[in-house]
Amino acid sequence: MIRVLVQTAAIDVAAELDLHDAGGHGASASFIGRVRGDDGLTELFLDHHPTMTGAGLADLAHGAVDRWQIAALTLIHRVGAMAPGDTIVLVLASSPHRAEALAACEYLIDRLKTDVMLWKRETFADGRVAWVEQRDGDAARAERWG
Amino acid sequence: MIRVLVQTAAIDVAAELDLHDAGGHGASASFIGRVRGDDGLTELFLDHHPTMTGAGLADLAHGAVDRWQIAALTLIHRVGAMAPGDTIVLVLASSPHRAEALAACEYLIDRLKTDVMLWKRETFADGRVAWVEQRDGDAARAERWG
Amino acid sequence: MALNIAYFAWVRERMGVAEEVVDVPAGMADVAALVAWLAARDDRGALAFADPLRVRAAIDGVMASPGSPLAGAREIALFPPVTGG
Amino acid sequence: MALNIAYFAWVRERMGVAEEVVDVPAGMADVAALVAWLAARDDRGALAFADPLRVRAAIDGVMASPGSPLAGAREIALFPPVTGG
Repeated sequence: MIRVLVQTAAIDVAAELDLHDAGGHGASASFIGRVRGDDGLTELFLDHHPTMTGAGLADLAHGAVDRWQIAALTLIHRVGAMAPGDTIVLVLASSPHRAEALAACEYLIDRLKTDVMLWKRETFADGRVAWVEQRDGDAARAERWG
Repeated sequence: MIRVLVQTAAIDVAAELDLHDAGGHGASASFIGRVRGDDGLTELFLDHHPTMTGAGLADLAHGAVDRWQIAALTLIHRVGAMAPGDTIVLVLASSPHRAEALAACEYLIDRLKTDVMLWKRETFADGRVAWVEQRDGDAARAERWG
Repeated sequence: MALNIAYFAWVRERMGVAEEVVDVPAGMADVAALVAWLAARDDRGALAFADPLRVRAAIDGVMASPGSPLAGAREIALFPPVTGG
Repeated sequence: MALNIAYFAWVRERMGVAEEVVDVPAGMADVAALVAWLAARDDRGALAFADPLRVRAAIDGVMASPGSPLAGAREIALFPPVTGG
């Protein structure tokens, strides 16, 4: 089962874990990314493309299922305005084999940073607003997957 | 916060996620390993050493915290008799940085297979009972970490 | 020649609109020409496209390059390098 | 010389006990000598230690090798290679 969502609503991690039916698989790896309140950040806004963002996530999900033996995959990205502590992204990957679940999870989270149509804007307590620049490290991590 | 447990009781994943205080960290990686009912397996029994098993887990946890920037780490291993679908092991690793959380989680689950005093015995529906032999693949995966 | 253009992130903010239909000179060949034309059109375009190297494009949902032809395009998206996930 | 020995996994099953205090000949030097002595002692020892290469040992909670000395040991654990996690 592949479940891919782009949503402005909060991500309900517990409900998604249940839906993923984690209990039925040998190994489940997960990754949760949250908004960090570093440097007085008060809001993170994620801009997205109405069709390309979802299509990009679906491509990544299918790419992971092609590469590894995956029993279930959940990939949910929140967009719009978020506060520190909010979950931005949730990846759940299950497989009969632990190495496959872990690799798929890491692959997806690395690829998300470079391959999906999303743009971050940060607002700080002092009123500063800035769009995030692409980091070289993200591109390098994604390239490891060839 | 480092939380290490060896227990015969069922692992309550939801309660451990809450305790881990996942909401407070930028990135949380997790791994859940469960008993697989392959080939008609009806029981998995894990033998352990009363002091060395826990000490080995604690060493691994502290090793991960030394290597990576970890805000919280949970490492729980169940021992004794388990049924298919039961959670054997839970790893939760949180960090401000996603790569650190993922690496710590993968390191711990790889090391668990080779460095901790645990022995698996499998019982099958046809009455067969067998102690699991060490697999070369596990040792190779653990060695990658040098 | 009428083109539907959508802007994202700081390109959208600098252009002041999320989407617009623009009438470009007939025969405009490719994405690079469109970006140069938008930069020369007015102040908001000059601000958004001051550095064409920082702009990416997609045509009808497929990533494009500066040399991608505009002929037959239904929608052109212009945006900065992605920073998501 | 009295030694406290603990067995685990199939070594425990073959020995039929989880722990025992055994009186070994004075001057027994190392883990390898102990394993050989247990293998020669009786049928259950012969079964458990038929292949010494498949046996691992720990002395007082620290992994040992065949050549590790027994002198001063409080507890010797004997077990197969681990297969856990």
